[in-house]
Amino acid sequence: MIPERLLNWVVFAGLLAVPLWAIVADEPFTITLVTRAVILAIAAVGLNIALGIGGLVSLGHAVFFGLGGYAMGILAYHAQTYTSLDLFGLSLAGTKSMPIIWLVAVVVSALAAWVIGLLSLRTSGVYFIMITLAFGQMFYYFAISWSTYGGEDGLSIYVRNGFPGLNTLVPIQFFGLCFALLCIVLFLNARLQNAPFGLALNAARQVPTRVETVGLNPMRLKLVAFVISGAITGLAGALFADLNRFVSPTMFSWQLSGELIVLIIIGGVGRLYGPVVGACLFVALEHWLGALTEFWHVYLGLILLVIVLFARGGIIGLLTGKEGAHV
Amino acid sequence: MTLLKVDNLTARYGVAQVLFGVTLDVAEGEVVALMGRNGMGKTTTVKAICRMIASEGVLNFAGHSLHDLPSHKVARLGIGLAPEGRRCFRDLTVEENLIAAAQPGDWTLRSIADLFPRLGERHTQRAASLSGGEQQMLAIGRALMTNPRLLILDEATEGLAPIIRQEIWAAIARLKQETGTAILLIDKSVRELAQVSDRAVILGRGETVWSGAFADITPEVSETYVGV
Amino acid sequence: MSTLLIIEQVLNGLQFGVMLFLMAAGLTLIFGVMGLINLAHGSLYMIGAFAAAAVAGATGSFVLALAAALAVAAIAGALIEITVIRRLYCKAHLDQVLATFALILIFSEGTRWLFGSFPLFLNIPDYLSGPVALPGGIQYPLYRLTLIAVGLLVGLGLWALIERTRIGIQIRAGENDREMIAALGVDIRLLYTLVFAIGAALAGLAGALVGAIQSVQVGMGEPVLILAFVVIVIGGIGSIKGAFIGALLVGLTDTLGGIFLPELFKLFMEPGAATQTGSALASMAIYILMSLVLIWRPTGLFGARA
Amino acid sequence: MSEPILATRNLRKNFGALTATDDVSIDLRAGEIHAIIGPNGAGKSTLIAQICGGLRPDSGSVHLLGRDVTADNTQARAQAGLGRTFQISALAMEDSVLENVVLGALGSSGNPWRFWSRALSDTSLTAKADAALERVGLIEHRNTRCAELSHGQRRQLEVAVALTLSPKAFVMDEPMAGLGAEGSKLLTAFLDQLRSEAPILLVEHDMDAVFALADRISVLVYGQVIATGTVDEIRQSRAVREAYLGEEA
Amino acid sequence: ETKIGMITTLSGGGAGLGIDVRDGFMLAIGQSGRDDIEVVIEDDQQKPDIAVQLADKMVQSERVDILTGIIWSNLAMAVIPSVTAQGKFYLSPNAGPSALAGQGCHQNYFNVAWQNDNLHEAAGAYATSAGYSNSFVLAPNYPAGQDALTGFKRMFKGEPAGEVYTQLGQTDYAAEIAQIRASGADSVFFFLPGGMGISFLKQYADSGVDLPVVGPAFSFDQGILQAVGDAALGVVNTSQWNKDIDNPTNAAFVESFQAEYGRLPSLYASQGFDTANLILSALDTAEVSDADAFREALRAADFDSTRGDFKFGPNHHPIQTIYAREVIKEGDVFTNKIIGVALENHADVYAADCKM
Ligand SMILES: Nc1ncnc2c1ncn2[C@@H]1O[C@H](COP(=O)(O)OP(=O)(O)OP(=O)(O)O)[C@@H](O)[C@H]1O
Ligand SMILES: Nc1ncnc2c1ncn2[C@@H]1O[C@H](COP(=O)(O)OP(=O)(O)OP(=O)(O)O)[C@@H](O)[C@H]1O
Ligand SMILES: [Mg+2]
Ligand SMILES: [Mg+2]
Repeated sequence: MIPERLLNWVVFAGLLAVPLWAIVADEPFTITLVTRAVILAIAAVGLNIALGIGGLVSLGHAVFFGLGGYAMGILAYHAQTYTSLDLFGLSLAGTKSMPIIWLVAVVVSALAAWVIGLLSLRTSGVYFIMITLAFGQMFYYFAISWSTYGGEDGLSIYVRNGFPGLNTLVPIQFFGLCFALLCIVLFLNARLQNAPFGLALNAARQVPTRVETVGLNPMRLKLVAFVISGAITGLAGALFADLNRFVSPTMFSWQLSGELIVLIIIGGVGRLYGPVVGACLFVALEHWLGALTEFWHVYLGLILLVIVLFARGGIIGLLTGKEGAHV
Repeated sequence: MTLLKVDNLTARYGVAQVLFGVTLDVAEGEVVALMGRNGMGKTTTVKAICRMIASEGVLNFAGHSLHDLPSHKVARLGIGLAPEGRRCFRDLTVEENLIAAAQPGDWTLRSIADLFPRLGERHTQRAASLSGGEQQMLAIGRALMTNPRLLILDEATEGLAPIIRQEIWAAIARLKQETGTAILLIDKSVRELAQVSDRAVILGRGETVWSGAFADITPEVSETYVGV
Repeated sequence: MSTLLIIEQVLNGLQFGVMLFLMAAGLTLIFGVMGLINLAHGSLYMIGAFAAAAVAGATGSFVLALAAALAVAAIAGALIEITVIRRLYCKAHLDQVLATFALILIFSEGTRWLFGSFPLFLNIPDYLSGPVALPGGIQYPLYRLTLIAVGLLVGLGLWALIERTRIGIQIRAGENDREMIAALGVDIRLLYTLVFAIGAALAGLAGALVGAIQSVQVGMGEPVLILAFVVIVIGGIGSIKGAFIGALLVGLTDTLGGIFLPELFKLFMEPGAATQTGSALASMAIYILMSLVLIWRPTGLFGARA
Repeated sequence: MSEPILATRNLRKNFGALTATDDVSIDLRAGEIHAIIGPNGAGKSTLIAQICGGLRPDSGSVHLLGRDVTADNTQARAQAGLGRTFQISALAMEDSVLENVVLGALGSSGNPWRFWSRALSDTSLTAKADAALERVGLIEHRNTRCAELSHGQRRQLEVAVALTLSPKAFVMDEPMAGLGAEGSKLLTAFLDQLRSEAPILLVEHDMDAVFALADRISVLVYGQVIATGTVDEIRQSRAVREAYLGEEA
Repeated sequence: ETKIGMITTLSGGGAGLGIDVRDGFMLAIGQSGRDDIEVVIEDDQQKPDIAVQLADKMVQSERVDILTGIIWSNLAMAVIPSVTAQGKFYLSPNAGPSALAGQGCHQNYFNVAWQNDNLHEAAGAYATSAGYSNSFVLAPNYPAGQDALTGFKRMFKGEPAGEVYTQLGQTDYAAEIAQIRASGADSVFFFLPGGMGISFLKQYADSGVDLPVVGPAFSFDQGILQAVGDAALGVVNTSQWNKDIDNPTNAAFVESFQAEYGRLPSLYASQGFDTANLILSALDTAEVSDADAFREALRAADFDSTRGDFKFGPNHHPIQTIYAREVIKEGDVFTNKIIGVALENHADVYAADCKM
């Protein structure tokens, strides 16, 4: 059995080593693939704060992923067409600067998470899953029929947005940027999990009544967790859109929300590195199995089944021999 | 005749071993008290008997080795359990709780209602909204409705008003006399156990440390192993 | 818009509701009563439709096709219960989500592997096809009336099974505390396999019946899955009555929303844009309905637990 | 006599046709243990839920330190100084014993909005938590996962969490339930000391403990207080014997 | 050695179309007998982000020269602008979104199928010529659906009796059919691709409403027709191809496709086949590495198309004849028969906006 800390370092080192190898071997696509895994991992780390610690199984996190994506899409679209974005009578210019786009993505997602959380947190359990799904579907259908920004066709951005001092079109540089953000997000998550807030949130998931009787408000704890979670997933959405230089309503789809959950479960719910391991494994499977056979979904399904049935606590649980961070 | 025979029973939760050799038997029509301090393994022993957790050692009931049987078959052999912490079916009504696993026999909805009039009044109330004591009554009633040969009551009087406890002890005495049902009792009140128990088995740290006729429990034994 | 048309559309909404209920019936049992999140419900629905299409193609008999749908879906249900689902009852909802998501992948691509990538043919039998005249001069397809009848029968049967039989009580008890009901002498494993098979069979039946007026193809189960969850959650988990009323509400909202919202927007927008905006809103209508219901009553209309 | 720390005035709560608490007015004064006893289903837990804020009374009011807190929620009342233990343990089962108690300390500090520092290295929290564990005798189980505690140990932990709140008044719903004979004895002794820190409103069916501890006893039957008095008065009351005590005592 | 990357849909509900395109394409490559062409095929799962990722892979890792294969407009919009910007050639065997035909056109982007509006325009023209004056029109509420209705109305001289946008993925059309019945229309035009069309047609046939129906070929394609069955019989649909178009290339294509795959070719298969042959014809005269020459060779479109004459307009979209077909039953098999020409040598309206 491997200690979890060691395993985390191995994953971390692997994430760095693979792209470096890819440069040497001149396999730029591998870098793109790892970048994709890193971005999905950021999104899932975000979700894991709500889901893993707060017990909020949100089947609507694609909302934030999509909002982040559209924040990037819309801002870059206006910048690239030299049109202005009219918002409540305000006329704003678009931008192709990543930091600004990220900021907008985070703020917009956090706001949306606050509103959705406020409404959804009245419910719990399966009802929470379904009400978040409902919000996801609303955004999805809205995006499909919102013809200003391409409707179901989505929006294409011809050139990746810029970051001061970097050439983001070079795969390894964009990777580095995403990787740095993943590190920040993981560090944040680690601190938060062990901080008083994390402790209280963790208890609010298990026994909300107890949390109330010690004078804390479990709803507010969960809401804050949901907002933080949504904001991080929103940031990932902006990155994802930049990776593809494209946004479309599929970023809002419930399948995407589901996929984020799946990533977390594969890796290990509530584990710091669970989403990272899950995302890497999922992207790798998707890539390698797809090349093997046309009916690769069958094999993917079988592998996932084996993981749920035999790897209690996800891959990390399996490797560390500890069944649960909790659950 | 021995109905339940447990010998050198061991059990673990995950990696932590909890039972190290529990030995106890219950004869037909006998009331046996299972005693011991908190956390000594009383409930674990009961769970092992009911096959709710895996265990090793001898575990025989009415001539069958329980190790080969799944939980529900054990119950069908005639072991009725009122578990620690009640575990009523929250979303079922009182009546549904009672008939969910009922087996034909002397105990019927009517006789349960006679034993616990409060339950009788609340037939259609959801178990989750019952008071703590009412839930306890329901758990006992539910076990009785399976008309068992061996009734196991794990802290079955916890949270009951004294007057009801007295009724339950009386009912247990009646049960023993009239139907010959054997009973394995876990309860914290040594005084009350004394009223009905024939024998006692005392656990300490997962093994049987004393057993014998209830009357033979000396103050020293009681002080050492039960704490009073 | 004439009154007659409005009546007809309300009828359509109710009809769609009953159809939704039929599609959700199996899930009501598995998710609503047993408490298992079964994302593979849509796959069982698809399996039923494919089995029916295959048998109808080979024998030409619709009745045999339905029988095949029931049997194949029930067997598939029992099989996955024994091999996979059984290990999930005691686990968190999340594991159920992942495992049944994996089952969707396996079933969808497995079906495509067996039957190819093109939609299959399954049609209404002659004796049920064509419209009949209802009082008031409404022409209504006979087959849809048949669907309503079957939906109502299934609903009644389910309700009786769950609320009025001891098996129903035991299933519900198992959902509350599986270990305990077993310790009281109920073979809950067998019972759950049985119930899961029944739920699967109902899904298969719905797939076959509804498949006859829709397209039998890989992926047909996914929209059904979401709708069925919406229906059950609106009604309140564990309540058959709730699921039924939820289904009618969703059916009415969806049908009437699709028709009246564009009309409504035409009152103050130019027609083209109104149609687009109206139908955009209409496609969100059931989700808006669901969130309103849940905000108002966090455990659905008739649900008691979370 | 001093102003009561905690008081209810004419509390009434109906569940449909059933009146679970009917015009209940009781009070709790500094330094005392006031026991509430009564048959099962008499409305004791319902009363406690109204005092602590889990249930809203249909009419009547609750006063803490002379202030009307009827409109406050659970959390506000906890902050105002109410320390509660549950009839059925409500603990974070996956967390360690220490984490459960630190939660209490965190609650009494009133500020969970710290996202950066480590909760378990914050000595202001852990010192308080350890002190509470020490007092209930769980200190050697400090790092045990709560799920691995026996029933009795969980009851002790319930009390420990309430201790960390340093409340102005304790409200305890059957703290002895599930404790072994020895455990009850120890807890009884413990509560006996505790009353000097803050008075205790004690719901309990363990008559040995109640008679040993209570300064006053109120008897609740069918939602109504039928008697309030000292141990001896209650023991001798015929009505109480019929409704509750039986031949005991 | 030329490397062609094909990104198409090979799994999930839409797989039938991708498989047909692939099979048609590979048939032509096989028949060419050239062994210096490598085709890399990948499944996009009908998801735009996967398609983009695959395009990156094709360009960065596989280093293909030409890309093709995408079925759906939204995936095309995600992939094409960025690959053409990177200097690769993209030949569309199916999707033809208007954004890429007008202002967004690109010198390296060729559409071998049609501009999205074409078949709908043809349906409008056919409806007019058939004497319909108030068609009821419906399509799903997404860009392709909105384009469809716009396209139809562009060529339709009458006044629509009603205009309805359905939900994307809708399966029950009772309400729309009731509206059609009440609308007093003399005909119905619908664009409901895939399973939506199957459901609509079956339910329409069962409803007792017997107005004539017109639609683009997508709901009457060879792969789908068998699933619709009798309900489709007699429906008129518009297509730039049919298996009975009388030219030797087409006859040979139909025969060899059937021999190779054991089924009748579909519209999509013909488009895949034509795309491959276009590439082959260009390779005969130029190297891909010489982009300008190769582009000229493609633009010349000097190949034998299954549709007969084939030429590109200024925006690299086909100028072609679109036929009206009727669904018939040949023995046990449902198929289409050409009943007339809907639009002769038709070009799309966006060409004017294209500045290459
Ligand atoms: N689920 C579990 N996982 C791990 N350890 C457990 C678990 N349940 C109980 N234990 C441990 O097993 C031991 C025996 O517990 P058990 O519940 O059998 O005691 P008990 O004698 O019934 O005590 P009590 O009188 O408090 O109910 C205890 O030390 C407890 O900490
Ligand atoms: N939500 C509810 N709906 C209906 N009846 C309820 C509800 N909650 C409690 N009751 C009833 O109210 C009465 C009072 O319940 P309460 O829990 O206060 O009793 P208690 O005095 O604490 O009893 P015990 O000593 O058994 O714990 C009981 O008869 C109970 O069944
Ligand atoms: Mg115990
Ligand atoms: Mg109580």
